[in-house]
Amino acid sequence: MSQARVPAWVTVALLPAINVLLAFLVSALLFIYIDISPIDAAKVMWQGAFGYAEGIGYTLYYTTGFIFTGLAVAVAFHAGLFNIGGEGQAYIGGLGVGLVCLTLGEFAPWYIVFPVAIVVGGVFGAAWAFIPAYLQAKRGSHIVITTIMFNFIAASLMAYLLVEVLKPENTMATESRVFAVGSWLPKMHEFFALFGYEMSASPLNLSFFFALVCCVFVWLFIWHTRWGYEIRSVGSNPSAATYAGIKYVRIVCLTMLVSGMLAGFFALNVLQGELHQIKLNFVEGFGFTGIAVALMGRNHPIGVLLASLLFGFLYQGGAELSFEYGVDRNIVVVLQGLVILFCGALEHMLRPSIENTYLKLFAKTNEEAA
Amino acid sequence: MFETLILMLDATIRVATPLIFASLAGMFCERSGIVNIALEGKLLAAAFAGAAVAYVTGSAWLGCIAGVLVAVCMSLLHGFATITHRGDQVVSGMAINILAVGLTVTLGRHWFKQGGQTPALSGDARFAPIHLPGADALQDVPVIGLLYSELISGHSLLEYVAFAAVPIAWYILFKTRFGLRLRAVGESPSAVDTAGISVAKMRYSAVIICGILVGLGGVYLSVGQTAQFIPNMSAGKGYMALAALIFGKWKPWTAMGACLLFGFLDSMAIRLQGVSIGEFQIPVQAIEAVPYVLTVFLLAGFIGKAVAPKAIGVPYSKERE
Amino acid sequence: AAKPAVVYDTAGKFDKSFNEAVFRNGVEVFNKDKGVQVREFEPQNEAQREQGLRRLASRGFTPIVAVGFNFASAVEKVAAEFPDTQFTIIDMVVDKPNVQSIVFQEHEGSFLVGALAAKTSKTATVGFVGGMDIPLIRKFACGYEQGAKFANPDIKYIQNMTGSTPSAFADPAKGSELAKSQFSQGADIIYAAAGGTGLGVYQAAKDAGNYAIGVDSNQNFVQPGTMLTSMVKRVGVAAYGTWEEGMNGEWQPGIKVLGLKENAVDWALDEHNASLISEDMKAYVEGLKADIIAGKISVHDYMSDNTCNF
Amino acid sequence: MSQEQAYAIELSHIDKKFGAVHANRDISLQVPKGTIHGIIGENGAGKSTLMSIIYGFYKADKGSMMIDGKPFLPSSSQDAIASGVGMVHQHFMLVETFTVLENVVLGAEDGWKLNESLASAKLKLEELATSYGLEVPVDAIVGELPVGLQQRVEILKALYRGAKILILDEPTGVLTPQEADHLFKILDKLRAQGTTIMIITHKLREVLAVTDNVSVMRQGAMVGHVATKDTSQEHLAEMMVGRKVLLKVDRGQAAPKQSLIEVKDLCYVDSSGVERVKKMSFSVRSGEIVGIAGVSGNGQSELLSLLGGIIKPTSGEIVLNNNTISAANPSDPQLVRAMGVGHIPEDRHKMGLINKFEAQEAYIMGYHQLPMYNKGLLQDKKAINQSCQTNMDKWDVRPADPTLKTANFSGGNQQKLVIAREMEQDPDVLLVGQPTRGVDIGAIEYIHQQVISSRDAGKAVLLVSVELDEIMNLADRIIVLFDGAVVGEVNSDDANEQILGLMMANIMPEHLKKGAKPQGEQS
Ligand SMILES: Nc1ncnc2c1ncn2[C@@H]1O[C@H](COP(=O)(O)OP(=O)(O)OP(=O)(O)O)[C@@H](O)[C@H]1O
Ligand SMILES: Nc1ncnc2c1ncn2[C@@H]1O[C@H](COP(=O)(O)OP(=O)(O)OP(=O)(O)O)[C@@H](O)[C@H]1O
Ligand SMILES: [Mg+2]
Ligand SMILES: [Mg+2]
Repeated sequence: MSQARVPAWVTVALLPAINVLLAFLVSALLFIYIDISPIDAAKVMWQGAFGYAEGIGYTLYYTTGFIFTGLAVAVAFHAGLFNIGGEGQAYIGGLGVGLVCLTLGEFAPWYIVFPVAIVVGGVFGAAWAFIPAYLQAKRGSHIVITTIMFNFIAASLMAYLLVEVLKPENTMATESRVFAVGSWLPKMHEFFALFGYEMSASPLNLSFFFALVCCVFVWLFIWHTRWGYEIRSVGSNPSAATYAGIKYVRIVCLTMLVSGMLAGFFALNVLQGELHQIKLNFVEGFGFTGIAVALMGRNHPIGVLLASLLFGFLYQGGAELSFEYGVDRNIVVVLQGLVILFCGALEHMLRPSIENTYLKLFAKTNEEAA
Repeated sequence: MFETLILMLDATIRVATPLIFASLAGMFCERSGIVNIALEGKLLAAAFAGAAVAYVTGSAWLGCIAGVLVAVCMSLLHGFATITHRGDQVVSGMAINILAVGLTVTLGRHWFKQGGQTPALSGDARFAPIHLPGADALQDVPVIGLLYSELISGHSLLEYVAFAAVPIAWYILFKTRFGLRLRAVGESPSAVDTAGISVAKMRYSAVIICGILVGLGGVYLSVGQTAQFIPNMSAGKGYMALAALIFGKWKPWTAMGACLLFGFLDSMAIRLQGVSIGEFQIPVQAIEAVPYVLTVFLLAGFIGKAVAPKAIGVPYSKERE
Repeated sequence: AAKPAVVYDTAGKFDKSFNEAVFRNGVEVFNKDKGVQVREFEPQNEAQREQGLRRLASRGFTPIVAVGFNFASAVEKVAAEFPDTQFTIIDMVVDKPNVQSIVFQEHEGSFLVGALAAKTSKTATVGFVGGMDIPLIRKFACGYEQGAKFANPDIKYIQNMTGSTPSAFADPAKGSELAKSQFSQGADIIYAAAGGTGLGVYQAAKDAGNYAIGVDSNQNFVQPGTMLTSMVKRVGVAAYGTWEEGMNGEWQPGIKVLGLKENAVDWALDEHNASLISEDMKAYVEGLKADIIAGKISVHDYMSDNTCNF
Repeated sequence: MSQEQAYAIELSHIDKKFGAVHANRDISLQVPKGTIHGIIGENGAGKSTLMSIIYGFYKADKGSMMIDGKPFLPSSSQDAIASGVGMVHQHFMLVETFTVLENVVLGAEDGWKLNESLASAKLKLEELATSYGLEVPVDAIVGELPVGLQQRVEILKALYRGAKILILDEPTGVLTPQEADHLFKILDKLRAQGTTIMIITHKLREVLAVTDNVSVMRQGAMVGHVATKDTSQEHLAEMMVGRKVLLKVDRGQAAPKQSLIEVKDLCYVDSSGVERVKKMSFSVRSGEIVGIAGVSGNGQSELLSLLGGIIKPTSGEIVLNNNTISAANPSDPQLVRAMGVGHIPEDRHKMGLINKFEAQEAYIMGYHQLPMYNKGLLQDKKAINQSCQTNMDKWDVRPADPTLKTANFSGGNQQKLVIAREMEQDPDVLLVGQPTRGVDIGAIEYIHQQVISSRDAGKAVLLVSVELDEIMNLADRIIVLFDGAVVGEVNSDDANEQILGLMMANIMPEHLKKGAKPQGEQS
């Protein structure tokens, strides 16, 4: 073991950063092809996402959503489960949150509604994840397929409920009625205004703090409790876990319950925080993007947080881009796909060369020092 | 009643065709050990390329070639990530799906200025139905006539190709040297490697075949079944094909059976709309969800465990990590 | 200078439906006629509806047209924040001093094409293919059914919705299957109020030698010869009107209900379908139109009570 | 040997690294034609790597090779096969879902039509089978065959491809002594026909019995070559380890007391309906070591899993430390541990450890629920670290760093970590599976001593091992399994390789039958 080792930050931070850059470079070609200067585009995106307070608010609002779905996927990954169903779980979680706001919210203030919505939204999301988990653990049904199917089923179920049950008689959009104003989660600018800080209005709301709490929770849960220990055991070596007396069925179900719960929390931000009514398709692909977030974040809460920020930036910056240039919003989707491609699928492509380069430089400085 | 049944079966064939192409494509890929959730994106990309080129050149054939080429390119990208660079197969699949959604619309808008759609195809830019000889003559013969003229005759070329592809795929997979090696590489790549066969070469051939088949499926969507490309027109068919593949336990005939079942459910759903049981009207959403529910149901119990190729999802490398 | 703007619905401005009508018959025409660029924005998710409106307003754009009923709550909120900006919402009513609400009497136009279909049908069976199953589409369906039954009380009416998600507006394959299914049940004319899905219906009608009826904009050209007519809903013209009013300082808040009378919904007769419509037929439909305008025939609005009891 | 054509294989200055692991260092070697050449060395010495380089599976970083005097530069196994090299890998390279025939044909097909290849292969296989005594059921699914037969398939694969140089990587690990003898006869026959054979083994006796020359490897380097006739077991062992080693531990007399493991009519049928354990009965008393011998795959793994609570008995019962486990009253690994049972699993990679975990995390596996490792809802990381540190020091696990990833320990040290974990809880009953598999001689000594001292501390020890030497060295009584049933029992003083070998093939020697019919005799 004479060879020098590459320090962790190279693989954990430098490599992803270079991969993201590469994704940006490739998309720059596309920008040039459709006659937009990539430099201007980058400026607009950066300005739009971080250049002014409202933009930052939007960026963090999207970040909040990605944290929930990203954590959901990450937790499942630790048990070796690939939860593609975040989309459906978030959707059904939204039903829970929405029902609480529609009923309890009528007469209770937000600070009472919020904890109840957390519980009910979490339970709804968890319940939707539980069925595929149970089938996987007990009957060996492939969880990737069952969760995909459950996304479709959730979409049908919610469409039915919204069209036939929740929609008020006199409106025509497929959405529930608006929650009572008192049950709305305070926006961050409203919240800080209480303490005398002025911020410009944006959808960023208190659930952002809850998302941060969830990051800490996941960190503690996975790495500092015996249940997290059991989850990681099952994920890394199922037969060793069995030997250790860890019950596979129980752990798979537990993991997916937690995962579904986190996905269910997604609705707190979007429904109770911003839309204030249950809308058709309010998840809008955030569940799927959560997979990318988890992967880029290496399934660690801090990584998920950073990756969420990146995707928040892409979403908000992309909106600005289409606002300024009228370019198609799908160009951001391309960017997103490239980020996943380079950071996730091709993560090993540059690794050896970067590590070697680092070692060469590192060795040189050593020699000079000697 | 009989006529309705024939018409339902007729619709079944149309709905099942892209599913059959895609699930056969997935079969080759997964049999070689590569999980393929990218079928969705490949279908979409091929549909777009097919319709775009068919429109520009006015030839369905050129469109078909372009669609297949694009799907093969996407497959090669998938292979490049998963075989050459041992990237995660599901993640690269997701990346391809997302890229396909974004690129088709962005390029489509830039080229055709119709919001990502391609202009409608007509004439030679489409695959017209093929009327088998004697279909008209036989039309009035009871039972057989309808069966022949409606169900067997009158489909577009690609539909016949899809059904012909099933026995061919079966033959290749189980009766040829290539098939033996392909199945082996999905079960035990190291055994294949030590037998002096290149694992990478086998897997690349598998992804290329996958590209060709799924490309045909995509082209069928836009050039055969419909006469233009519409953003997101794959609408989950790639996932359904994957479900059919698993349902069919990674075998061509059974996978086709599953595709036909899904197709039949779909055509039944269309006809069951507005049907009520007693007082209770069955919501359309419930009927729509039937194939999905059924898939879960069947996966959970009736068909027992679906045993995937053993090495699936694991990038092959001689060196241990 | 005039600074007109528009925010499309999340379906995008090329949805083959009303967003596209705003773009083609409103924005493009306005740009050409007035030499003034209309600022456009396409939100990609729910949160950006508000964001788009707010940014446009803060940059001094006015009037800002919000396309579609989905904008109700966003317009309500942002209109309160920018009392000096003029907002116009289409297909929905928002009660604010600086909001103009434009709604259409789609059921009236649908009634006309329904009657025309019933009179033309040889099998006494007419079909309807809707996009996503939402009240707005049922409004189309209900008017159509009423019109058909008005013209021929014994008519058989078949109705299908394509689905329950927005993708139901973009699934021509399913549209074509639904059309084939309805043809097999005897229908020989189908009215499609289904956005892009309708294209599959029109194609199927052409393949089967039956008729189809277009929607929103004049779609007679799509399959000339087998498009019986189109139910035109002049969203673009309405948007155009509101910008023009803004330019001329004539813009007024309040509700604008646009129907046959205002020539905002209509049936389309042009060179593509002229050969299909006999003089008698034309006179009959025009007669019905006059009766509706005159109030002699009352067409039931599904959304008035969420039922289709006429 | 001075003729230029005399060497079948010549290696010069072969060097190979796997990342940071230097698996082969500057290795040179010459193997005369038509000889059997033994390669020995501790685990991880780089033997398999070297052979795989000859087979073209790995590419050497440096160095060159010659076959029959001609330069040989394989870019894949295909080239090696074409040059007449065949290899039977340590871990079989078989497609388990394929038939024997398909496995043999794979990569050596006659043409693109499969049926034709299979038909001609069948004929050729029959020929090979009769000429070498290598009969196999050609249409059986390989995964369903016992390991001994699977190995035959591997040998047939090589011969089918016309191997002139045959490499066997630890071929006898899965064979009974008699089967191994049979294999050696085949090797003799092949040698007589001019085939050159290289055989890796760590059974020194076998080396002395079959080879012409021996090369010894240590830590990736070649430390010596000797002609077999000039050497001895002790000498070879010393070369391997680099110092003198004790090949036999001293074991005092056992003083058994009350019975702590009682197995009565135990049966187990697995999920595919195969009866894996058939009416087993035996007991183990406090203060004795009972060895379970048998060719691997004859029910030992299932027996350990049943005793460890991992799988549930189909019928019969187990009494562990006065707790009864049966089909009606099943147990689980947690409960079994609570009964005072320690379980050192057979395969530390598959069961004993989790490679991704830090040593301290692996150290609490199975005991992670204990109050001593938890503080309320959270784990007590400090207590875990301290406990692990203390015991790494005590059990000489090197490096004694609780935060090092398990994968980064050598095999022997991983095993010590597992043993430390299981013994530190001071169990009354100790289940020990293959304690020294993949562990070098130095660590073997240490582990054997620990097993014996725990016996002397009054524990009941059940030892499962496929190494007859180990069983004979450690056990006080030996039970032999065949096909899931007990063939018979011998006192270790009465046991020798011959007797045990016969019993492992389900033949009970007359003089040991003790009147009563042995349990579980089938045919
Ligand atoms: N494919 C590989 N990737 C990375 N490291 C490897 C690989 N194969 C072997 N090694 C490492 O190389 C060294 C030599 O291993 P090798 O398998 O050649 O040893 P061996 O002498 O055959 O041991 P054993 O007796 O256990 O079979 C070990 O440290 C091992 O961990
Ligand atoms: N997967 C791996 N990752 C990193 N390092 C490894 C890996 N496998 C082995 N090593 C390193 O290679 C060295 C040799 O490992 P191996 O298990 O082959 O040792 P060994 O010689 O068999 O040791 P022992 O004598 O204790 O059995 C170890 O010291 C270990 O640090
Ligand atoms: Mg080895
Ligand atoms: Mg070792």
